[in-house]
Amino acid sequence: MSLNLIINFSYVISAALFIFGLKMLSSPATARKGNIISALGMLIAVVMVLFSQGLDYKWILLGMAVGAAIGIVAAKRVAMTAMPEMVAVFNGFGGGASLLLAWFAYVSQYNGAAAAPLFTAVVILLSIMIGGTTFSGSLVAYGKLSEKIPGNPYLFKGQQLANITVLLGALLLAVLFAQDPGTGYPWLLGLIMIALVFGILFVIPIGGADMPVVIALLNSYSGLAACAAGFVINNNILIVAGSLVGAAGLILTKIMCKAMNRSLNNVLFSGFGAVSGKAGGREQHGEVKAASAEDVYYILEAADSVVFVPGYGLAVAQAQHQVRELGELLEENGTEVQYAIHPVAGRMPGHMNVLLAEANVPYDQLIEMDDINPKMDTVDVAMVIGANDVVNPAALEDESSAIYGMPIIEAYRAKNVIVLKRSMNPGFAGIENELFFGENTRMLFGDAKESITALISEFKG
Amino acid sequence: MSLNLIINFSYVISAALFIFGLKMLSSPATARKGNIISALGMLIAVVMVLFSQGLDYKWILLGMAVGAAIGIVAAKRVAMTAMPEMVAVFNGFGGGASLLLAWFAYVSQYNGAAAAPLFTAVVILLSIMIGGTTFSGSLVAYGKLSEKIPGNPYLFKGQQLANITVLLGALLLAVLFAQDPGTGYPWLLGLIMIALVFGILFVIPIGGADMPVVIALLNSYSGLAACAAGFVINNNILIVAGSLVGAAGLILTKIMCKAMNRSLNNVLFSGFGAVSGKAGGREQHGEVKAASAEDVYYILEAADSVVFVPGYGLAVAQAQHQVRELGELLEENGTEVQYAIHPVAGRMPGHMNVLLAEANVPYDQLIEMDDINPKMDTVDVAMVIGANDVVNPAALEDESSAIYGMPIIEAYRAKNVIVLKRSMNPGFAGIENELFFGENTRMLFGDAKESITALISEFKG
Amino acid sequence: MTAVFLTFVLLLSIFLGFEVISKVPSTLHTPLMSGANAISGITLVGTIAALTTGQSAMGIILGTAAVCMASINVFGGYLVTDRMLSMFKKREKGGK
Amino acid sequence: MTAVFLTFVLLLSIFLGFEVISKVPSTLHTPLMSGANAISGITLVGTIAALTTGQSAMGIILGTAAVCMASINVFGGYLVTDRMLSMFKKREKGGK
Ligand SMILES: NC(=O)c1ccc[n+]([C@@H]2O[C@H](COP(=O)([O-])OP(=O)(O)OC[C@H]3O[C@@H](n4cnc5c(N)ncnc54)[C@H](OP(=O)(O)O)[C@@H]3O)[C@@H](O)[C@H]2O)c1
Ligand SMILES: NC(=O)c1ccc[n+]([C@@H]2O[C@H](COP(=O)([O-])OP(=O)(O)OC[C@H]3O[C@@H](n4cnc5c(N)ncnc54)[C@H](OP(=O)(O)O)[C@@H]3O)[C@@H](O)[C@H]2O)c1
Repeated sequence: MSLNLIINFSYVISAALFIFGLKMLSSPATARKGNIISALGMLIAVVMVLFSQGLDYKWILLGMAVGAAIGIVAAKRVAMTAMPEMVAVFNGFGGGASLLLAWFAYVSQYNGAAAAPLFTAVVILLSIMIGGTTFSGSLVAYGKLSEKIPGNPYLFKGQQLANITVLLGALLLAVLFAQDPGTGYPWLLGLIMIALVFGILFVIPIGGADMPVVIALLNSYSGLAACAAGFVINNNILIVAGSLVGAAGLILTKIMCKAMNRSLNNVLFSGFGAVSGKAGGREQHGEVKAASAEDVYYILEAADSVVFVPGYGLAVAQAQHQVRELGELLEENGTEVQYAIHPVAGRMPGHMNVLLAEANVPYDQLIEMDDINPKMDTVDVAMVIGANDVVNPAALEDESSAIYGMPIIEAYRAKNVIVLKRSMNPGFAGIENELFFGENTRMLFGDAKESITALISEFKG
Repeated sequence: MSLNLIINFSYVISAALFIFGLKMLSSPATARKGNIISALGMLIAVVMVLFSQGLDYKWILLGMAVGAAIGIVAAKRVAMTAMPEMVAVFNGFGGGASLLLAWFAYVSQYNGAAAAPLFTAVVILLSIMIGGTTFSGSLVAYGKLSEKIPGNPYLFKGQQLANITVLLGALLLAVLFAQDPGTGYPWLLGLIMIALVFGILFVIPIGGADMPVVIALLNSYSGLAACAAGFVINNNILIVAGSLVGAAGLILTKIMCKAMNRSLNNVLFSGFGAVSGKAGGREQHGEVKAASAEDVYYILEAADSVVFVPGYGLAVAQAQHQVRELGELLEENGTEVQYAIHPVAGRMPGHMNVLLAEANVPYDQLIEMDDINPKMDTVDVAMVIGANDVVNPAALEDESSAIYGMPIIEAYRAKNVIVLKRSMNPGFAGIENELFFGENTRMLFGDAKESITALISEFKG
Repeated sequence: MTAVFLTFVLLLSIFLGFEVISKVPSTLHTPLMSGANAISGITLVGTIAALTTGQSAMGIILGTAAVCMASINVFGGYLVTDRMLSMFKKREKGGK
Repeated sequence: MTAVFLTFVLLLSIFLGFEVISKVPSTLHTPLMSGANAISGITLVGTIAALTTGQSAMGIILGTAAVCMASINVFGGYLVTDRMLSMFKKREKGGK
């Protein structure tokens, strides 16, 4: 059996490990082991391919060393809260690698050569187009998530037109290239540009908070790009792993849309929240009752049970450690403390779980939405920390609301509601929240971290 | 795109339909549609392959016409109770076809030819070996199920030795053949013989009642044989469909073993029930109380609730229509009538469901084991019709029993138990049943159909 | 290289077979078995493709017999499965 | 014919991807996404295989850049996923 064949058969093992890994990743009990198994599959494939003949090791090792260093440092340094943008960047590099691989294969094999078969031309075009879109799209997603560029959905007149023009341009260049790939290098370069532009156009109109869905979708694309690159260089494992990720990403996208009660179309094209103001609905607000830290202290001090409802503001303020401390003080005071976690609180799925876990909040204090709601009437104080949409009763009552139909944490049913936020500004969905005007609601304005620190000193003082 | 390529791409569609079909077959609500979808996949593949160039249509159509006629007539004629053996025969023919295909491919392409590659030689050997084993094994299974040959597990001294000898012989012939496939026809013929003998040796020691498991396993083999045959003639769809069935069959085998609370090894090699007598355990029987049809009539007449517990004897006696009639008479008499269905009652999974459905027993009267057991104490009469092992309390109490650990229908807890069987002979597992000696048990000896007919005339007369 | 592709196909089919079949209720074991069995009659397609003109007498006999056997498996298998499953449906209609 | 094989592989992988991922709890979406993303760094294997000796300067630049990017994806991706999942584990230990 030739060396090449052995290497290829080892890819079969890698593929099996990837499948097992993905399978285990989708259940909480086995997820971490699954990731390790999948990494093992990758290790086997990489080690085996290094045995191929005629490799130019110095460049390969240089590239790997630099890449590994960057990847490892970035992964170790990144704050837990910045995970989503990190994933976006890594994903973009995956797409970029597929683009570069196809480009490289073209330069080294087909540029100026007699004639590449049409099939090869097509797969080169595909991996450049998909890879490029993934690359620039992911970087825009990164920018939006890390607030390096404004996170608002950015819709402009004639957007559809611009998209169509760009795609037609891409098609034109692709046809020109496929006529005679050997001499078509300029067209290819043009196509690379267009792919990058298209990635930007694709993601820029989507709101920052929808980015998790976009990343899942781009993740699926990066799989497909790897798959196309596999066709370019006739490599099995790229095709298997790529299409596996492509399918998994697509389904994950679907599942995430479902969890947010939206359609993919709506996520991609509606610029959710861009047109906020009008979504408000009824205007019969009551009066907002602001409270001082001292007022809130007295309420908390007298409470038998307190439920914290964290939201995106907790992540912004990085107040998780303070919250845990406050929780402990309350418990010392004989109060029962629980955390009510909404599945889409924050800006990525599991955001709150990860944050609070980082601050060592015990697992059994984190209660899921469906478990806390029935008990809400008996809760003395619901303390809403930087959450907004996930406690907005409009989702239950107001059919005209943009978030109508989303299940919420029914904080408004608690005996007292305390809301920590900086202003009366709306949250992600850009709509008013009647909870803030409720009879039993007090607003504690200010950055969540500062407010809670103030509460802590009240307790200690 | 060449014709050949179009045909091959149509196979991709067939494969997708097979997958969908199998998926739907595994849930009761969609099973029938799933079978039709899978048949559609087969139709597409068969129609497309008929467009291939250079086919010898007259023989193809002759073979198909004869085969289709036999298959259709057999499938239409077979009694519902004979389904398992029918499935066994069809399965055998699938294996036989793979054997013949490999044989045919050898005769037409490689016999006397310069040299077949080793790979081809190996796959020819594999499809002949697996296909032949499937063929003869399935026919033995058929014989056992239809009682054309004795259903008892048939264990003889030196069985293992015989098996090993046969397999070594096969290996020897295979090596001789692979040396020079072109001139190795005699070895191949020898191997065909050995494959057929091995199939018989493989199945003959297994008891008739374990046949469903064996058929599932042979089903998996027939898939693998098709897969190997696909390698012989380089045909994709054979490989995909074959390995799909191979995997599905294997898992089905595992699931069935689990439902019977046995290991596959135990099923294949232990000759379960062959060594019956000694499995009996404790000998402190009470007294058997036989009853006449008239006695039983009075008990039934006075009962408010009756639960029928059907078993293999119902199928043997073909008494399902009479049982339904008796049930209706009881209902007219104001008695509540239910049927308690054990998952492995009878000789194939779902055996009782199919039988009673044939007799038009309403679906909502069929109660599953887990639902009826909690109510058993309140049942006036449990009427056991040709069931034995599935109501044997030894499975709950007697750790030394061969069926210990199998969940049973706890008929012994009913206020009165009436058992319809022909004798005191044991059932499939070959062990005594203390239920028959119970305080509250009456035996109504005789063929179930005759006994129930007698009861019906008591009710009518 | 074909062998590598086929091994991938095998691997993926096996995983898929596992995912698709796991957790079937025991009532469905017999029809599922019979339905899967009908799929394994796919050999029919292979035999048809192989039965080209210009075979020896022995070849014709073997090929025709193979087509015949595979056809029995396909036609009989699908039909018998359908008959069983139609019974299963009847049950549900038979309710109150 | 290779195209046919690859289409089969694609088809089977897609089905498998679907079967494997369906019904994940939303808490796991982010790590699962990140883990799948790391797998798509498989391009690394392709770029290594393609980066043979005797490339033009442009080829070396592109190839090395591709290896570098893919490595970032692979190393960073698996590590970040593991970090996230280690958090998830800690939670359970954090109980009473
Ligand atoms: N989790 C996911 O996977 C995911 C993915 C995509 C979209 N989404 C969407 O994101 C939303 C999540 O809801 P949410 O209730 O968690 O967040 P939200 O509705 O976006 O509200 C966050 C609130 O936090 C406040 N805030 C921000 N910084 C703060 C600080 N430093 N201190 C105190 N308060 C601060 C803001 O009010 P001020 O500005 O007045 O302070 C804002 O109203 C949902 O609409 C969901 O559909 C979630
Ligand atoms: N369902 C499956 O898929 C499957 C597969 C493999 C094995 N099995 C095994 O098969 C057994 C099934 O248990 P079971 O209780 O249904 O059957 P069983 O234990 O085999 O008992 C059947 C009883 O029916 C009686 N009988 C036979 N013909 C009769 C007739 N014409 N009229 C009246 N009675 C008749 C027999 O007693 P007489 O001879 O005294 O009449 C016998 O005791 C279990 O051990 C199970 O593990 C089931």
